[in-house]
Amino acid sequence: MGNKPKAIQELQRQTGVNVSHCYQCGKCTAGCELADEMDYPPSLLMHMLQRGDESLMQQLLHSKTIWLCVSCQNCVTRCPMQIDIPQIMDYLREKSVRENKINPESRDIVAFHRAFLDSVKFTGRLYEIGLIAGYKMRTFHLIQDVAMAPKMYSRGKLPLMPELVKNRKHLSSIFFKTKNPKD
Amino acid sequence: MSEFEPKIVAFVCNWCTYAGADLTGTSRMKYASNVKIVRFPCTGRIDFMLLLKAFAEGADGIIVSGCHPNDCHYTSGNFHARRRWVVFRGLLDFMGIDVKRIQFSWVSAAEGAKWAEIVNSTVAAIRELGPYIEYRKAADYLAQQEKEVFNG
Amino acid sequence: MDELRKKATELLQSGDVQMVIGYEKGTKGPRPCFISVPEEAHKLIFDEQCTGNLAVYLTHKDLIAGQKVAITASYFALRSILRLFTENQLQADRLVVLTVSVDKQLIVFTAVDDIAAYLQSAPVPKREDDAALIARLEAISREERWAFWTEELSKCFKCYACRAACPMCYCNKCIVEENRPQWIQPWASTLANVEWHINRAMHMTGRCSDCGACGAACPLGLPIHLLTRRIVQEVQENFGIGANEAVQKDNVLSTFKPEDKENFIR
Amino acid sequence: MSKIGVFICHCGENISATVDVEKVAEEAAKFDGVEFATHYKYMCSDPGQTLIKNAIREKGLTGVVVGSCSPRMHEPTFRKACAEAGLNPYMCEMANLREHCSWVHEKSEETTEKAIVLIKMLVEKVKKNRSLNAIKVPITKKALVLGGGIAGIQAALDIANAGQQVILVEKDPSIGGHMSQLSETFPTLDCSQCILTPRMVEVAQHPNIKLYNYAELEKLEGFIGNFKATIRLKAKSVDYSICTGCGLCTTKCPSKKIPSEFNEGLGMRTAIYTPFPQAVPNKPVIDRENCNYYKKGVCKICQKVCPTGAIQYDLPDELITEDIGAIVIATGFNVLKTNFFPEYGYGKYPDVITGLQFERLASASGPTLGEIRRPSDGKIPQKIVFIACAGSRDQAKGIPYCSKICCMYTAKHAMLYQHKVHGGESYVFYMDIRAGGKNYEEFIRRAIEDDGVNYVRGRVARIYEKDGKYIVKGVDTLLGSKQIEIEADMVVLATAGVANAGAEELAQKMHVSYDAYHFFAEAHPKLKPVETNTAGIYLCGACQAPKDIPETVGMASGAAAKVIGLFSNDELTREPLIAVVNRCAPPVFSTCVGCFMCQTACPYNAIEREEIKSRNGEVIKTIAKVNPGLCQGCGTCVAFCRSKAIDIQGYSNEQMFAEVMAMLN
Amino acid sequence: MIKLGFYPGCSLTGSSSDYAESVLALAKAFDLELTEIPDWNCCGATAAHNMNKELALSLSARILALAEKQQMDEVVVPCAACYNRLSVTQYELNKDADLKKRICDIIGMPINGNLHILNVMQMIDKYITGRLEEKVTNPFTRKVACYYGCLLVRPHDILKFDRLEDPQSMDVLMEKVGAEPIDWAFKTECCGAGFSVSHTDAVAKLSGNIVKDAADRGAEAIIVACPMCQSNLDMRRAQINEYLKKKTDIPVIYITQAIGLAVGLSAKDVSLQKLFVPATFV
Repeated sequence: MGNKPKAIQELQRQTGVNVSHCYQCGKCTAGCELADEMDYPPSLLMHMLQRGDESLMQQLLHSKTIWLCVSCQNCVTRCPMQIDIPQIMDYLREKSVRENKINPESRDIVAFHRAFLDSVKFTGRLYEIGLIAGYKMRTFHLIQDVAMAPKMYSRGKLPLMPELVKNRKHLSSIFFKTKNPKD
Repeated sequence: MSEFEPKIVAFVCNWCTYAGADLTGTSRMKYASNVKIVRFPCTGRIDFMLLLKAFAEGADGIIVSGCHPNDCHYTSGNFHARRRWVVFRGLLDFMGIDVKRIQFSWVSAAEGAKWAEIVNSTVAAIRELGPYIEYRKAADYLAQQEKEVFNG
Repeated sequence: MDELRKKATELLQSGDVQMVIGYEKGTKGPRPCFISVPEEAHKLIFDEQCTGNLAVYLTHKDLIAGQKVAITASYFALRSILRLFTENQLQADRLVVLTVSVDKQLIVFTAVDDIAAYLQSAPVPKREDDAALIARLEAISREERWAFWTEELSKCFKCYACRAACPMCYCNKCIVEENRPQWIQPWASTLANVEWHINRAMHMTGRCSDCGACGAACPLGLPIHLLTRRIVQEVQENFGIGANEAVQKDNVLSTFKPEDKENFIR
Repeated sequence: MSKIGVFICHCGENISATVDVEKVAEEAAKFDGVEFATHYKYMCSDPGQTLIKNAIREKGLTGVVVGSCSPRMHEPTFRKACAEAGLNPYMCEMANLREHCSWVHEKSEETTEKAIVLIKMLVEKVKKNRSLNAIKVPITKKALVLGGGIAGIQAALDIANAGQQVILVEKDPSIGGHMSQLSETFPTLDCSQCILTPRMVEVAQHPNIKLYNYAELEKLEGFIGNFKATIRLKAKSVDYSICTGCGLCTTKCPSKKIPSEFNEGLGMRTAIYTPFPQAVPNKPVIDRENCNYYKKGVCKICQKVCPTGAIQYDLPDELITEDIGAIVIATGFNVLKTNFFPEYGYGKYPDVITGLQFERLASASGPTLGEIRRPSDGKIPQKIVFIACAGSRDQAKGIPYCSKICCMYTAKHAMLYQHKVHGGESYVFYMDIRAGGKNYEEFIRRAIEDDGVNYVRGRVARIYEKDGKYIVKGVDTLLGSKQIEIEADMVVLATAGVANAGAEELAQKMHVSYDAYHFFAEAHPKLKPVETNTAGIYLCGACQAPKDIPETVGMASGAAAKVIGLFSNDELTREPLIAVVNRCAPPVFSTCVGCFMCQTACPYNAIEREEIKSRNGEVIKTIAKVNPGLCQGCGTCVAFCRSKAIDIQGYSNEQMFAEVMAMLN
Repeated sequence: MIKLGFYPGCSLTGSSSDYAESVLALAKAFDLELTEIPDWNCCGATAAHNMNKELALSLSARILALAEKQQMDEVVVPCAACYNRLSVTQYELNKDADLKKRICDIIGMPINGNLHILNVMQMIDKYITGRLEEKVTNPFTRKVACYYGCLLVRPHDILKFDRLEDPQSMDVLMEKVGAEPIDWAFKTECCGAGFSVSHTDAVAKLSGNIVKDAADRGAEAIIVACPMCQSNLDMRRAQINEYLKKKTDIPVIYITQAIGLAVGLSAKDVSLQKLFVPATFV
């Protein structure tokens, strides 16, 4: 670990993943559901981390890849070196948020995550109408899925009132204590 | 206490652990230099008196290591040794001698990494326990007697 | 008891043996006696006071001097005798072993195996006081145990009465006399004493009859017999070999089972 | 008063880089009894040894301590040097300053300190050393070769041709091993059977070779030059002394649906069978698991049809013992089966096969007579995918090592496919191409350049079946990690080479060590590749690690040479590092009290009874006596003997005691 | 009456109420009593661990702590996502004492980390299988494609549930209730999960491939055990059909619904009417 770039050392400390373990067999990419949409498929991402220079790290923080990863674990499940790529993705996403480097094209995804968490923050549970509303406010996809809502409602799949956690103080304290500066 | 560097004696068999320790070397793995190895043909050869002597002469910890069961170069030396250690440990503990200071292990010729791990963990453990003066006190008394005898 | 005396007289008269090793009345309790003429056989006694382990005399070459002998053996002495047979130190045709059972029956053993059988059937004499002391030592902390033993053993002045009293200590050169190398310093001092007693105990593994003669013989009354006792326990607990069994086996430490305990080995 | 010489080796930089060798020598010179201490770049080199020899002569040294590498490496070297200078070789000891010091610690005061102490320990030890003379033991000039594959065959023939007796033990009904299963061999593409079969026949006919097929080693006792091997001859149910090998029984046997091991399950065999037409010996055995008679108690057809009445159902296993002087282990390896691979369908896809299965398809003697056809439907695959490193270099699957042979045979497979299926399309997914070897790289290039095999750099994530095709989801890492999907008709996995099942058990039977993957361990990775660390037992071929044929054959001849060398002497000199019972003046004679408990402790029954008699012949005392031929010097008796009557030369109580004292004071 | 802890998770109180209802109905039919963890909160799902690991752990940790507080030994978690988050959280906390301490401080509650977290299959396996076959009155005689999704079986060395690829546990259960599970290729391929709303095209594509393979191989229903999978494969069918350029009408049924029906519960009991793509054959 000694002579590796700071950023990579940090990554290893946080995730426990030693990027040098990767020997670029590409099995992760081969099995990745969304690799073809990614700007840097998993194995390429690993190699960029191995090269370790700052500009490559920046490219990754700005990448779509990190937001396209669905954490389905195909990669780590099959990786011959048992490299926990999803962990790395989580780490890079968090770093990207903290450093305000979210790829414009991925704003929707991030927006959804934020809306989701807000909903949880305020109600303690996911309140789907709230979520969708929140998401739309953030993305201005105002008409998206309007067709679906009635269907869901008619099937009792869309309660109009949120279910609330009684001890919401507790939750907000959790959110407060774990607050991510840039969030 | 953090300054304290324990003296550790390792009694190992020639065929497994000594070779294993050689492998540690050839693979350039690092471990604490507190440990010095005494080479025996087999764990079966290791006389319990040597362990007592080691403590008396200033060892703070002892490692006894040989071939895994069934792997003994001499078929069964390690099995005999194992029985000897069972009884010996029981007796020492009954007499209040600190058996935590004796680490028994099986390290094969292929387990260079395990040897490094055993050494380092033992060194750490003994560092925790501190120097084994308790036992040597009795020894110092012996040393004095010697002087008296020699100086007539 | 009369039976015993009768038998002894017989043996001596018939010349089956030239000496009977037994107990006689002493000022404080029974003491060993060596009877070589029938007329003296009446001195012989045998009761539960007779605990001293007479087997120790069987390996005294000067005393036995090639004679055929008979011995009145206590329970523990019988164990020792068995062991001495296992270790090739006795010849069945030159020894008559007698004992008196709890129900006061004289028993004359005709074969070594009978001794083993008898030991299985007869009750093992209890020694609660020792058990209690061992329990107490196990209860206290290791440091306290060390303090206890160093305190006790610092008193030992290496008179080797313990060794002399033990039927198993028949080596013609004891480790304490070994000087190449000098394993144990000859003079009495705490550590040398500790080392000596550890050796004594270890050398008894699987051989000790647990008679306690060593402790009884100690002029300072040090509880050194607890050490051998502990060994007997260790063997029982770890290898499932009882004292009666052990004395007949080759040797607990020269044999093994692949599945022996090793939870303390990494 | 001893005069010890201390010689510190730099080992180039290996020691001097972290240990201050000058200082060590300097300090050593101050130890009492040390007459002379120096250091030199390479002690093991010729000038280094001369340095020692001269010192011995000029300074009249009584003992030598060499501080260098592990004694397991050079003890013989330096002891020999001493002997040449007239010093008893056993007055020379080595301190392990390299493996146990300079290589495992950083450069520092402490490290040098430790080195000094290590030297001191050995100086004190050597002071207590005694001059010893090598022991001579007779050699049984008969070799046991375990395994009848190409390795075993080569070793057996070499030894036999040198005029020595050989016993060849093969667990299967026929010798030949994996090589007999192969089609063509790289890099020459000559037919495996064609080059192997003559050798197999030679073995069968060789006057110096006794072949036990369908047999296994049961038990091994003794030591170099004097082993006693118990061999289990598994019941063949056929009396070979009468059987003519006409094969009638095998044609008439009703249970015909048993997957043939020889064809890797791609073909069937009968219950009474010879594994393949060219089998040696070419006589059948009955596989009792699958024989109707043994299962149901009825049938006996083979017995009825046998013209010579050779079938005997009640023949039991037979145990025979042989006196053996040396052993060659050539038990070979195996390859993973497809069911080892979750992502490739757990072996549920019939047309996803192993490389060894492909060999059978490509082999003229195989189930398809050499045509490449799908096991499932016999169709000729138009598109085929080869996957290298299937299991190999895969930590997650517990096989981090490279199986070495796959790159080459995969190229060969692709080549054969292209030769046999015109217009066929072949892909090879690889991670690296490892083609080190004479004409190997050229061979790979031929596959790519002349035969148009598509090499794709990347691993395959998964395979699944869809409409009779196999969807191979791979990647091309050289196209910026681009996914590629191939609809293949057949997939061949170059599955990892692994140790044979039971290798560990066999190793324990013979007390040779083995590595973490249960391959047998050589005595030294570089300088003793065919020795095990048990004297008299050698190894060759893929039982030590995956290997190709030339390497295996070379190693086999190497092992054979060792055996022949050993047999070239009538007796063998053994290190005198053995136990002895002390003797002393009457009336004691020995401190041994004759309890003979040591007898039960000795693993080699080396302890005998010795009667000390008076002049008029009566027994005064019976004491233990160690048979120097049998004692292997483990020293268990020494630690066990309470009266210290037994001691072991070279590791005596005094020596060990001195070492410990020196370390701590 | 066997009492078990119960963590419905958010979707089961909303978009996947049918799952909740069928789970409870089934449990009732086999007299298991499922007690909700009082005042439970959202596990944080993908959003949390994508954005903020500490938050993700804390949210799940609170749930674990609450359950432990109720002396619950086993908790049934029908939602694969929640099941995954809770299991992973407990594993990570047990693995790293310092982390555990940090998280416990954040949520201000202690955690032992010895909770048994059961997914639906495990619940059925442990408390129902024995009595399942005899109870089957209305065998579910259909060709089904059992779809596990990614979260149910991965990471394998943490969840230790079923096998790495081509899992079997659902297939085995469905066989028991008379169904004919097909061997197909997309059992554990991801459906797009969290992207349901934010990246619908991806979902359409991934789920599309899944639906297509199941349909192509003649499955009459896709059996699931995860609300996200269900909503993606079911509610997103419009987009899926668009992507596939053909109308697929294969229903996506919760395993609890299928088994419920088989043991004689009514379509209503298991809320079958709530499917977007109706199970016409029932």
